[in-house]
Amino acid sequence: MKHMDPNFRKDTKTEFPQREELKPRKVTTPDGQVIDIEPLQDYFCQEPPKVHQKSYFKIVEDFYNWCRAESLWILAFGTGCGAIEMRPLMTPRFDAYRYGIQWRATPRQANLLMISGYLSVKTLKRAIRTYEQMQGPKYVVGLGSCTINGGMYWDSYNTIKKLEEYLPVDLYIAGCMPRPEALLAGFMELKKKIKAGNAEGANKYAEKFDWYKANQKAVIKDWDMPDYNW
Amino acid sequence: MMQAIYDRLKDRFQLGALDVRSRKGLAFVDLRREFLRPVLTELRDVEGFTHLILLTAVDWIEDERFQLTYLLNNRQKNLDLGLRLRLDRNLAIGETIHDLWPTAATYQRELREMFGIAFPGSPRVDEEFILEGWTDMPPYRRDFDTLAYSQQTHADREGRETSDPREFMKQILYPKD
Amino acid sequence: MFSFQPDRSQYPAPGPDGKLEIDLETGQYLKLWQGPNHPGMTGNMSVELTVCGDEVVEGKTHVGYLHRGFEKLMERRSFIQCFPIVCRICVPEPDFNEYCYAAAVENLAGIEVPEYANWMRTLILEMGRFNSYMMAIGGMSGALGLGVVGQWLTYVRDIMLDRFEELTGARIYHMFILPGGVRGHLPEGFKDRMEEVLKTAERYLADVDKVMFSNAVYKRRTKGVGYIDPKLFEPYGVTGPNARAGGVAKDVRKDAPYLVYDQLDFEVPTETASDIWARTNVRRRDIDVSIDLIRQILKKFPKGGEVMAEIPNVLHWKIPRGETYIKGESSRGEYGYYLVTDGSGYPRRVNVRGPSYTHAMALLELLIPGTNISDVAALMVSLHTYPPEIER
Amino acid sequence: MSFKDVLSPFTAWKHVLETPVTIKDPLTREAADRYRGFHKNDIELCIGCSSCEAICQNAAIDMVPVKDPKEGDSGLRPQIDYGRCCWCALCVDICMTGSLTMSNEYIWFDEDPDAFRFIPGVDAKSWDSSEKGYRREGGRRLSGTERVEMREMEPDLRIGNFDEIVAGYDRAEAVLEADRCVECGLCVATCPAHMDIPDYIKTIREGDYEHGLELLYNSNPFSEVCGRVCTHNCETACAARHEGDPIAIRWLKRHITDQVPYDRYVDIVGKPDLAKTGQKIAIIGAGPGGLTAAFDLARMGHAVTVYEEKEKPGGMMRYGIPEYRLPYESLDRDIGVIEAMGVKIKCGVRIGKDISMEKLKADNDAVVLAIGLHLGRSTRVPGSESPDVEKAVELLRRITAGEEVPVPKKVVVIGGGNVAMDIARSMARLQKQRHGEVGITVTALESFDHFLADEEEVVESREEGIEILDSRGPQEVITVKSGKNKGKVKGLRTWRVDSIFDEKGRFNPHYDEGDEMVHDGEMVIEAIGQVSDVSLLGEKLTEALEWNRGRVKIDHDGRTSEPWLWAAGDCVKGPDVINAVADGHRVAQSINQVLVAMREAKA
Amino acid sequence: MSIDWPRIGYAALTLFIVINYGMIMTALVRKIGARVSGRYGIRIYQNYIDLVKNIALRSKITHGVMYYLGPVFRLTGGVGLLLFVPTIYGSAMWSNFSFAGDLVLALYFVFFGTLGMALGAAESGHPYSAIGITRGLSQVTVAELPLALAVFAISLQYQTLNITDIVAAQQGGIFNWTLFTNPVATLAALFAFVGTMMRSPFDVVIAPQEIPIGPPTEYHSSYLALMQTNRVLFPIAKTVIYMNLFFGGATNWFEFAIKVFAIYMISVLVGVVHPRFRVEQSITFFLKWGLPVGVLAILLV
Repeated sequence: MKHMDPNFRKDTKTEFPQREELKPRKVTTPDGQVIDIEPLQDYFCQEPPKVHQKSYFKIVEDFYNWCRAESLWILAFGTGCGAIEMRPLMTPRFDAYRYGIQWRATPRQANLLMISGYLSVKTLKRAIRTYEQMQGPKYVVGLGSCTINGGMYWDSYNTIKKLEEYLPVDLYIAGCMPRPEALLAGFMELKKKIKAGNAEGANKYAEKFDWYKANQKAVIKDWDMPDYNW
Repeated sequence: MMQAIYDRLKDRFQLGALDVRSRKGLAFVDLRREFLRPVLTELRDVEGFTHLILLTAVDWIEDERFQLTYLLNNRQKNLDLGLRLRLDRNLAIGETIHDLWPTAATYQRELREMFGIAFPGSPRVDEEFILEGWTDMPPYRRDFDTLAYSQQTHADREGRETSDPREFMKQILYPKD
Repeated sequence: MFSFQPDRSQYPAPGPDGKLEIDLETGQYLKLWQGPNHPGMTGNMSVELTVCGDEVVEGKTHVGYLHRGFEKLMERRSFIQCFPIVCRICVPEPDFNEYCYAAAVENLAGIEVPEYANWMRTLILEMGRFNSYMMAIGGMSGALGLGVVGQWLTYVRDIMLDRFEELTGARIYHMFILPGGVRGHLPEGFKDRMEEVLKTAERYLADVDKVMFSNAVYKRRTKGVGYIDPKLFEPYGVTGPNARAGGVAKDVRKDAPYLVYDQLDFEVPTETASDIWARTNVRRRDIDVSIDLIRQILKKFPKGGEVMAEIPNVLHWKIPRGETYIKGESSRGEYGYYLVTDGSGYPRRVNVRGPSYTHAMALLELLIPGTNISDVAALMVSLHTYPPEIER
Repeated sequence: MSFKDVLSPFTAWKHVLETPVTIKDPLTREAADRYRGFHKNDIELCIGCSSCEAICQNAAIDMVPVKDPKEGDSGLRPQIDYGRCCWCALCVDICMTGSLTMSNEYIWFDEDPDAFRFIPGVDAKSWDSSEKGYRREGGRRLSGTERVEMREMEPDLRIGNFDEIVAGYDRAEAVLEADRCVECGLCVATCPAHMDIPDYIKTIREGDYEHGLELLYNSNPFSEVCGRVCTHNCETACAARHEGDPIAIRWLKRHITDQVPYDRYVDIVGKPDLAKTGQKIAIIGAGPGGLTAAFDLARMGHAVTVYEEKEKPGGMMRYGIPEYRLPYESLDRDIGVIEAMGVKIKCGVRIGKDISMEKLKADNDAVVLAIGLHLGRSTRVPGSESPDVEKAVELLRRITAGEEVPVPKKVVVIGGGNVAMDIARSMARLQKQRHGEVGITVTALESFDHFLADEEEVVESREEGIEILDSRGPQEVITVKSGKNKGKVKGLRTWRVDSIFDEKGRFNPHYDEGDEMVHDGEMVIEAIGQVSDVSLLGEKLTEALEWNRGRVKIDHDGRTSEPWLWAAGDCVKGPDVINAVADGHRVAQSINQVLVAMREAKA
Repeated sequence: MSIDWPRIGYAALTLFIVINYGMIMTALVRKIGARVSGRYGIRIYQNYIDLVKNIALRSKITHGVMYYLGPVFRLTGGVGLLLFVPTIYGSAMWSNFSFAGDLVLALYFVFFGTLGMALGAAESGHPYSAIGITRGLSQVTVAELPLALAVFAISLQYQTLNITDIVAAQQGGIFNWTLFTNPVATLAALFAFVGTMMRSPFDVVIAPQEIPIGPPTEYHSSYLALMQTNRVLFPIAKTVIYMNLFFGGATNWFEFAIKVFAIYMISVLVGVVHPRFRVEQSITFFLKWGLPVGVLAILLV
């Protein structure tokens, strides 16, 4: 392994300029009206996420949690290598459907975000957006070395190292890539956690929202979305 | 076969020596900048090198230059020919060949982003390609240290420490030395 | 009788440079992002579509979601340390990276690989090709909503992965072909178990032929769609099955035999229609070739022998200054490694030439305008591109 | 599109009646035999050489200290971070001992990202007992296993003379051998002088011999000598030893000294351009310990004088080691470099006789006692007082000095150490010259399993026609009881040794009296150890000094109980060149500190 | 008008029975589909858990009134469809609000849900929803054409617009079913049936690979729960109409269960083994095959 250049300093001064089309501007409509357009705010929500209370009755919450655990809808977003082991998971050999695990194509309906391996900065932005679009309670599972401590791309300029700095992670599964069996074992663990009422990632995200945002913005220079952006 | 092609072109375009060291059917040759387009055109239209395999750069930082490698393939005769072009590293402006091979535009976009080599006139060459919101120097340049950048951007997980057996043993065996 | 050809006259005429003037504020156009979290994508990439009605008038591919900077990372890893990392460049068919990288290093270091290792490498590459095609055809059927074929073929791929696991010790990233040779011998009884897998595969493929390839709806969806003019193959660097579907019978395995391909007997399947149907069909027929090749290889496999050539101590392995380009025929086309060394213990530069690079960028952008939005996914899958090898 | 195309898809429905191919219980499914799962480490076998750490391209491995390390390893064990690992198993392939392996377990999840770290073999895991998992096939492939053969003179060519036996590596051989080094550095700590072994081996690979020589002289002014006769403790610690031959560190060191022309030595070693301190140091004995101290002290700017009793400097290196192992000119070259540093060597001066200790003390700021072990020990078995019973060191000295020594046709040597081999082989050469044939028997107390002499010495001795017997305890030197030759030695009677030490570890040999042998010989040479000649100290000083089992007691820095007197080398540490060199460094360092303090006190 | 409380009670009970039946049956159908793939598939009670899970979601967002009303309309469509046709023939209890002109109302309800959905999904602002809606509307419209023609044909045949009367006319043996008395109309209706069950090859509206996932893209939590309920209710309500019109209706719950399942399976049989048509291909298909058969049915009557 080559040695690190001790004199190298990352450029911390240059700011990434905001895209032209995202800047607020005035537009004249065909009927002559002049309107203000703020692209960043027009399509998105500005309100930060809220901490949601559990049900008042414990028995109800327990029942809900049981249902949540037994109905895990995974978002079909393969962020990295790990996506390749998702397909065996949902097909005849491993058939995760029988454990109540299903695919969803849209983040709105999914409640489990699998970060399947390394996250490049570009994907991290999409993953954050996707996570924020999901509805709570929602869970994040990090797959493989890359999400734990950078994995094999520990020295890459374009991948993150610690996933929990950016998203509230409920469970990590070791492997490179974790096999489908390991994933299933992980899901069983996640189910246990949900049933016990410990999978409160969405609330954690809301509570430490500022911390998460600061971390996210520290690596994503081109932050072309509002802070909260479902 | 490669030699014959080389002999036909050598004098007209003042080519450098033919480098055939690596493997059969593959040769590299140095090329002067003003002959890039004529040589590529000739190779494509006359010599049957119709396939642009790749276009990439090598950063010879110690020589203050970039090497652009145009790798062409003659599918009929199964020959691969690499053309090496020197660029001044401080004035890295290449010549676009997207009109010869449209696919070169993609390669040139990548070179623009990753090495900071400009290709004026190449379509969408200044658009972001792979990176997003990149503000540092082009990352494939040799003086960009990816580990240093990574450590200054994403901290390592704490609690890891390693010992060098050489030093550690001395400490244990000869604590006073 | 009833055909719904899009009426182009209602769209604005292209400008002098052949490009459409697209003004989103007219409301005539809609901008759509297909991906990155979109089930119709072949991975983590996206296509920015501008649609007018159901027709796409412009498509731009966006990549970089999977960029890890391999070529940079390899510059600071020693020659042996690059070996585990290269396979990650292409997830569904990692072995090509291992082979091309190993061959490039051997080429520059002047290492002769033992015969046994060459056979083993060929076997692994063919198994990988088989798997890759399984993904491609499964993906193709999935993109058109025929989930059941995808399910079967993933199962077949899975049992092939079991063989991979048995042989190499890993499911996805095999890391078995390392510079100098391979890591081990065939396990006991491997041939029989492989034969079982091939038989199962053939049974399922027969079903796939009935359900998918002679399916009226499937034919309607794919025939004549996504046509690539064979004239475009060379300017756009189209290789592999995509070119073979247009009648160009070029295959590195045949044209410049590497490993032991010159000792194997096979034909390169071609089609002429150059549309989605033809491309998928070429792949389907190539699976048969792969199965046959695996059988041939196992039949002719050497009884025993060295798996590794003598290589220097890898911890300080230096390779003299030089450059080379090693290519092979992957399931998607010509796959190549351009390796430059400078006499140190680290590669000076590695450039990975993946076929997806040309297919998914310039070519896809050329093909998308004019297609129906429902066909974009099918078109992408039919090009059989793997995003991680585009951006590396 | 035909009617068939409409119908044939429905054939898929036949699968509805088949049993699903799903794995019923995927969580307990075992991975393949070769599967690369989580790591295991045989903690007993592991030596903590950190090759795994060096090859890991993910920086997934840390070497961490463990409790109770065993003898001879670094005390470190690899800790694996599964936040980095990619299961490529290069660490398994490179592992020098084969201790690191992989299980075929693969399930590990946790909600705490910091949990994915463990020390295989130390932190108990469920897969520790797993039999299956990745093993490298065959031997180690990623670094060589076999030592490059050292070219030697053939036995029949070398036996008749005292020419140097080994030829030394040429460049290609040396590079090949140097290439095997994994730069773990276990040898560095094992080497008493802590030579930067991996670093100078690296200079061989890179062809930068001058830098290599510089590195050698940084820690050892007797590199030529050590390149030939060093006891190479380093090679016993070498990581490569576990699954192959250890690196030929000694020969590589010699290779560096061979490659650099001698006239470049002083330039490379460099004479530090220091102001003279004006402080004076006397060193008694021009052996490796004394000269090393002299070398260091001279380079620190002190005026150093070395007093040597014998005619030439070198001590035991000259008078104890035969020429076929260490040519005198090599020694002279090393000493030449030392002298070039400004060290004055006065030969033929015996302290206590020519100059008194008191005077030395008065004239100098510090005195170093490095008198070596020049007196042989006796077995004191019956008959050992006979004039035909010689002591090995004495005999060796006489051979070196060119004195005439008796060379009978049959000689018996008592002892199993390197000195025994040296005298045996020297005598063998003389016998060959004188009588044309070799007749030497070596009787050693130790068994071959625990032999003291180097293996190659034993092998070479045998090649030269010397008979070596192990586990023989000398009982009596048989002399001729009557007749013309009365009193002359005619052989040695030995018993077989059952054990040498008692259960408390004290020397207390037990013999099997039934197994008796008589070895014929007209001369018996005792090579069972040496002692110092401390008579030069004088009575007063001898009493003032503290002693430890017959040797001057010193602290870690080599200081005796007298503040002006240091002691170094064989006379305090036992016979070993490299130990003496290490001692020399330590003493020099310590003296310098004291002298600097003195200077500062004055100023 | 007096409120007929028992009738409302029975209607509610019908609804309850049908929803539960649908929950189980759709899960069973999915399991059958999974078998074709070679796997076990979801658990038979999975639909219930999913439903509760969605209701139990803590956060929800809304895009406006229509966004909220979309699923409500859709469910209303399903409920209305079910409640205005006789579920069990000859039973006063399970005939619900069947009346003289119920056939027309039923056809209206078939569209009603889609329209409501269109409004709601359009409000959600997601471009994929919009695309899905345009596709959905055009496809459903064309796909229902053969049904309309078939219904027209059989209302001519039986000279009534009352479903109960149509069922009554089919009693007395299997060969009295419209299936046998008017196979062409049945065939035309089956085109429509397969075309509107949101299964391949006519599911491009919700195709995940193309427009993930069409109209419901933005729907989640309780909204989605409403839609899920509708998704089990609506197809069964539709199947009930087909059962009544063409397959002789059901005289008891057991017969109901069997027949609905069998008819439902027709779309599954086709759906599992086919890829999907593009929207204009579906339209072409219905115009080319469905419409002529429908016209033929009328002509034959």
